[in-house]
Amino acid sequence: MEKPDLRVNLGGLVLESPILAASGPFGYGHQYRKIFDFSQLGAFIVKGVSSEPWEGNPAPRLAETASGLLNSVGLQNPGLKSFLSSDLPLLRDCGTKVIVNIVGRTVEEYAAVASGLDGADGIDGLEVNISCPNLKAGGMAFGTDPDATSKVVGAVRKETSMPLLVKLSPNVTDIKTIALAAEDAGADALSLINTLSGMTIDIDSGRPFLGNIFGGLSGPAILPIALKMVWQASEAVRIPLLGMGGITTSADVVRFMLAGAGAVAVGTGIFYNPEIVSALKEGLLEYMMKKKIYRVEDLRALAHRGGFAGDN
Amino acid sequence: MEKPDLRVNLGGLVLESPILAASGPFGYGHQYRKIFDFSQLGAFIVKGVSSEPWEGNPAPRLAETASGLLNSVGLQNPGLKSFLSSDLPLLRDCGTKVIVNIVGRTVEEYAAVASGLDGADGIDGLEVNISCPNLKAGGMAFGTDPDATSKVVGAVRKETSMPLLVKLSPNVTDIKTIALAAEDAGADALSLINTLSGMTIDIDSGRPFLGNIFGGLSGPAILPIALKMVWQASEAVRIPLLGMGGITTSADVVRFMLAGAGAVAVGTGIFYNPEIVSALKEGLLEYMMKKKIYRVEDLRALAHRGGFAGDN
Amino acid sequence: MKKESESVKHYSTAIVAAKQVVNDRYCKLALEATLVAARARPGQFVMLYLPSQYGPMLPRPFSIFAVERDKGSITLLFETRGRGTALAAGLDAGQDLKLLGPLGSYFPEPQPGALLLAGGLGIAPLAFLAKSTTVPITLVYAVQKADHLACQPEDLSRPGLKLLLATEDGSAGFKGSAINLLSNQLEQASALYSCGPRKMLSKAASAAAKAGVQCFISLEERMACGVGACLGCAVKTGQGYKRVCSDGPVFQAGEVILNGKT
Amino acid sequence: MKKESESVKHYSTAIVAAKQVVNDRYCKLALEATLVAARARPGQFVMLYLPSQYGPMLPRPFSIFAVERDKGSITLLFETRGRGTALAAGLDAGQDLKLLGPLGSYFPEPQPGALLLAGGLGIAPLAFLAKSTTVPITLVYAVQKADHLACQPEDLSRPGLKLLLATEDGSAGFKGSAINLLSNQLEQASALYSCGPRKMLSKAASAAAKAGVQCFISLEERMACGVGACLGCAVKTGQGYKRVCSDGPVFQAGEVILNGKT
Ligand SMILES: Cc1cc2nc3c(=O)[nH]c(=O)nc-3n(C[C@H](O)[C@H](O)[C@H](O)COP(=O)(O)OP(=O)(O)OC[C@H]3O[C@@H](n4cnc5c(N)ncnc54)[C@H](O)[C@@H]3O)c2cc1C
Ligand SMILES: Cc1cc2nc3c(=O)[nH]c(=O)nc-3n(C[C@H](O)[C@H](O)[C@H](O)COP(=O)(O)OP(=O)(O)OC[C@H]3O[C@@H](n4cnc5c(N)ncnc54)[C@H](O)[C@@H]3O)c2cc1C
Ligand SMILES: Cc1cc2nc3c(=O)[nH]c(=O)nc-3n(C[C@H](O)[C@H](O)[C@H](O)COP(=O)(O)O)c2cc1C
Ligand SMILES: Cc1cc2nc3c(=O)[nH]c(=O)nc-3n(C[C@H](O)[C@H](O)[C@H](O)COP(=O)(O)O)c2cc1C
Ligand code: FES
Ligand code: FES
Repeated sequence: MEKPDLRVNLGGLVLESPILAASGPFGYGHQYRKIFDFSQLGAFIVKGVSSEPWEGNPAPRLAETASGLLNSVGLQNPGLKSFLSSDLPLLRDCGTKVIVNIVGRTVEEYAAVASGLDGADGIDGLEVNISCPNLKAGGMAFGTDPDATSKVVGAVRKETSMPLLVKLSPNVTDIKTIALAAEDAGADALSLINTLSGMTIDIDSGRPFLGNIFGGLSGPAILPIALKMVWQASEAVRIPLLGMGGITTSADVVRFMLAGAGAVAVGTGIFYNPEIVSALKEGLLEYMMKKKIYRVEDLRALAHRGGFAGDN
Repeated sequence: MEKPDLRVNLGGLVLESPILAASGPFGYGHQYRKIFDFSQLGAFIVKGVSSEPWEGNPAPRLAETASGLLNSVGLQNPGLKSFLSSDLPLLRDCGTKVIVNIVGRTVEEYAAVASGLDGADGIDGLEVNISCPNLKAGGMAFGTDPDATSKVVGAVRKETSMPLLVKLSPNVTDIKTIALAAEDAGADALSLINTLSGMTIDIDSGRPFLGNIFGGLSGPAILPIALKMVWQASEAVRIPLLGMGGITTSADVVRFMLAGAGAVAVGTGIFYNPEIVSALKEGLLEYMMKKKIYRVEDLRALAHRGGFAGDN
Repeated sequence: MKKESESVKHYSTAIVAAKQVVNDRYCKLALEATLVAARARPGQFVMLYLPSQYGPMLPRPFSIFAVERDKGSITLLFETRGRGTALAAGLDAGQDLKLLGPLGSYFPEPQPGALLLAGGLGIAPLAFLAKSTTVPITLVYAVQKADHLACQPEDLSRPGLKLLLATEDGSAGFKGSAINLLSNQLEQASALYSCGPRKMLSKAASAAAKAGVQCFISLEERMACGVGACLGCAVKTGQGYKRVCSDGPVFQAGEVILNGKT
Repeated sequence: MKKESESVKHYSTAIVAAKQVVNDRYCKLALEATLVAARARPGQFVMLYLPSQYGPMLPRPFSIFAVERDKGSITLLFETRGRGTALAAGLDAGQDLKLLGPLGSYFPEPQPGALLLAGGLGIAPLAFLAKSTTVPITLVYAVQKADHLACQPEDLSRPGLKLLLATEDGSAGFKGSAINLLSNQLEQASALYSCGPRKMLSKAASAAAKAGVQCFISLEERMACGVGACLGCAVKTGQGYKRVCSDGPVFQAGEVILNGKT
């Protein structure tokens, strides 16, 4: 039997596999390179980088919830310069494409990081995380407003000719409006979803558990919400989607693709199983063979088109 | 040792216990009356009632997800008349207060149900579910827009002098704006949260699993999101809050109260354990005794005020 | 079919009396559950609350496959499919778990000449029905291949019961679709009782209607409460949606709409 | 403290060699994990991936309590607290599970006259440290009451080790706070090594600083990756946040900020 073709084109990036590492859980990559083989990944998305170093939030930063994880790392990162000199070199020849996630507190900051990263050796694309609080507009995240989304994406677009992904926040009334704003402002692809805002309380102390009070919820708990947003975004825009949120099994990978994602990323799943990337890839191949689908591109958005023929 | 006082005042309703049955999972109540003792409940909230019968959505309507449940019942209900003649009588003398959840597709429909229920024998309060699609405004839910929220709540308020709860949708960018709109329009208390919008896909058929494609996510998976929204609403409004979303343990009950809820409701939890109501109540009493809190009102919003003294 | 009597729902603790792994697909679980055993009628089911070590899980519905009233026990027959049935198959004699039941409507008592059609696991409620009476009846038990016989013919046999096996590949009994086998039997049947895949039920119901024979079917649907409260287990009928858990699972075939958008 | 050597992380399968339930609170688990046993240094930890029947669960960090290099096994000592430790306590000899390690920094080798202070479960890494050398050292082991001794004095003893017990209620050894007991010993100490509750560590660190004695402490924080990637296990230091899992868990006391908003 023919071996299925896993290649996908994600906004101009040609990837060998549709399964990527999501920004954050894998950090800057070198720690996990000793644990699993990066060439199994379609691409590696680096943790958020800002123009200057960010300190991050007070401890504790993690809390496990029912099938989920709250984190309030607060986008701690060493800043553009240190990333370029210390972290990026360790990712060269990592065996897969590298996409850098960028964060900022003002439109100018986003533009500055994009400009600093543009064309750097070893970077294949950028992903703009628009879930950051907009300091000039009262702290609401850029990604919760279509105008702010437009401005950030437009500013970054001007600074780079690399493939540009825009990573959407799920904490919105209508994901379609934001998706459209990002597409119109020049995104080559959309990543969704980022974490949902949440919190937990330590009943013993009677206080919020996380040092930062609020955190972002990820993991299997949020998968049904992520899947719906991917479904909706795929009806709203033409650019490809990178689906994520709670993936832990190859069935989850397939679900995101059927819902409209061209590729998927795994985040929290790496914590549960450091070998998850190859497990997902194997499971996807098995599924495709069983279903006689020989190009992974053919799975994309199939659920919008009536699924498989027949009534299985 | 003194037995803790569990009484709470929820927008004018004096309840014997702060643990209520959420609208929906318990239906119209009679089925569960054989299974657990309703006098353990602070109040029973009846499933949504509309002015005319609603048919509901195609099957399947339920899908289990990681620590959650998707449902697309679609607010199936027999309509106002049948509710008053067939269901309400079976709830009389059920041993606790009865609150009726009301639904509509236009402002007029909401007002009509409220008017039909107002003052009916056996009803102690109303809860307006504003998560219904607004037929005159493109199908977005009333509860996702502050103006639509105002209109619905204002219209219902005119029809009733009973205690009026407004049940908020979590599928919004900013819960505080909606909470304020409901308070300003005359709500006596706010219930939150309703289900989060989600979906799942059957990878075998390649099609959305639920007959209705989209469904509402409930259960432990959503608890961190619900807790944060209660926290935020309690900073935005003065009226009391009824917190819900994923409660399955007495620690969860306590978390909602510490976050700002005056009372809580359990929904999906009844499916996991038909005896959950008494288990939660016992656990809450134990906790209060251990913490030497003698009035449950004293737990309310404690996490906003620094929690318990000392550093446990 | 008959409506459940409204007062017989019990949420109680059951003890695993015995577990029998039939083969790698099927498993039988005998539970000590006195009140359920005393009251269960063929076609009814129970909700099993499986103890899971990590987080809550919805209860799983299972038909009652056999009842030993003297021992106060009921037996369930199931296929290991997902999490719930894997947990059920992992239970050992002596463990306890919670159980709600008996639930739902049940089959009317078969008259002489009744015809029972079981497809796959649909054998569970029909085996109970077949054993609940002594009148002469015919039971057609259809599976894909001999391996899929969750229940051996000798387990089903009793005086007066005519058992016909059908497999799609001919590996046991009649080769071919159960519906073909059925058509020969339908004319003389006093009534048809069926449980199995939707498609089979739908064909059986049409055949019965054509032959002018009364037909009772038992349906499955995803469930949450099991008692008629949540309206989650909807099946489309001529009078709008009904609940499989409490209006059914046993319905008169004419009542429900089995094809198209349901 | 020493930085982990960057090449020694292993994700591998370990087999439960033996489980010993110390009492209803504490449990010892011996795991066959050859590579970890060969490389583990006192102060390091492993992440345990507990097989849960329902849905995924974060791995749990546990200090290495003992190592038998010849047998290729390591032993963990833990308190049954929540889901993870309940699952760990439920494991039986022969079962396998995944494990990542050895992880993190380790204690520098104690010199003669080193003073070790363990509070509660903080005994786990310090027991390993105490056994890893033959030089004369003093180990102060402080718990609330005798019942809370997760590890019996005879398990800890070796030639050259002076063991001092302290309980808050006096039910074993010295009555009162470990810090009081400590102050008498600190003057002569070559260095202080400590693991236990934050508050104890903070007092111990101050006392050591006052006495001009070098102090190494082992910290705990919530973890997800365990390898330094996710930045979840932050501890505040003079140079911003560091990671307990990979910059620690062993830190020089002066480096980290233990009080106030951390
Ligand atoms: C009235 C009734 C009687 C049944 N009797 C039997 C029986 O005697 N023997 C038997 O093997 N099976 C029976 N089933 C189906 C049985 O409930 C499912 O096979 C079982 O729930 C699968 O659970 P799982 O956790 O192993 O699978 P999962 O796929 O993990 O289950 C996920 C969810 O889907 C539900 N589910 C999965 N399959 C079905 C189904 N076919 N029907 C309804 N819900 C489903 C589960 O309850 C659960 O909520 C019956 C179902 C109903 C409604
Ligand atoms: C480096 C390190 C070494 C440790 N060594 C030991 C040891 O040798 N013996 C021992 O009994 N315990 C040790 N702990 C603490 C141990 O990891 C927790 O007690 C355990 O994770 C509790 O898990 P649970 O599922 O039973 O509890 P739950 O409360 O259900 O755990 C929920 C979450 O909180 C985390 N968590 C809970 N308590 C702690 C804690 N104190 N520190 C860090 N995370 C926590 C869990 O990992 C999990 O993510 C160590 C922790 C760290 C960081
Ligand atoms: C610890 C942690 C750190 C994260 N950091 C980032 C980040 O720097 N930038 C970003 O865009 N998303 C970040 N995310 C979000 C993830 O990339 C992903 O969108 C989200 O977690 C949902 O996917 P998952 O459920 O597979 O983790 C982070 C998530 C976690 C859990
Ligand atoms: C099956 C089902 C039916 C529901 N029906 C209603 C309803 O009629 N009206 C309403 O306001 N909320 C309804 N809800 C929402 C619940 O009342 C509750 O807000 C939500 O499920 C979150 O709480 P939980 O996680 O405890 O279930 C329903 C929920 C479920 C699961
Ligand atoms: S399962 Fe709740 S009504 Fe049938
Ligand atoms: S646990 Fe991930 S960095 Fe420490």
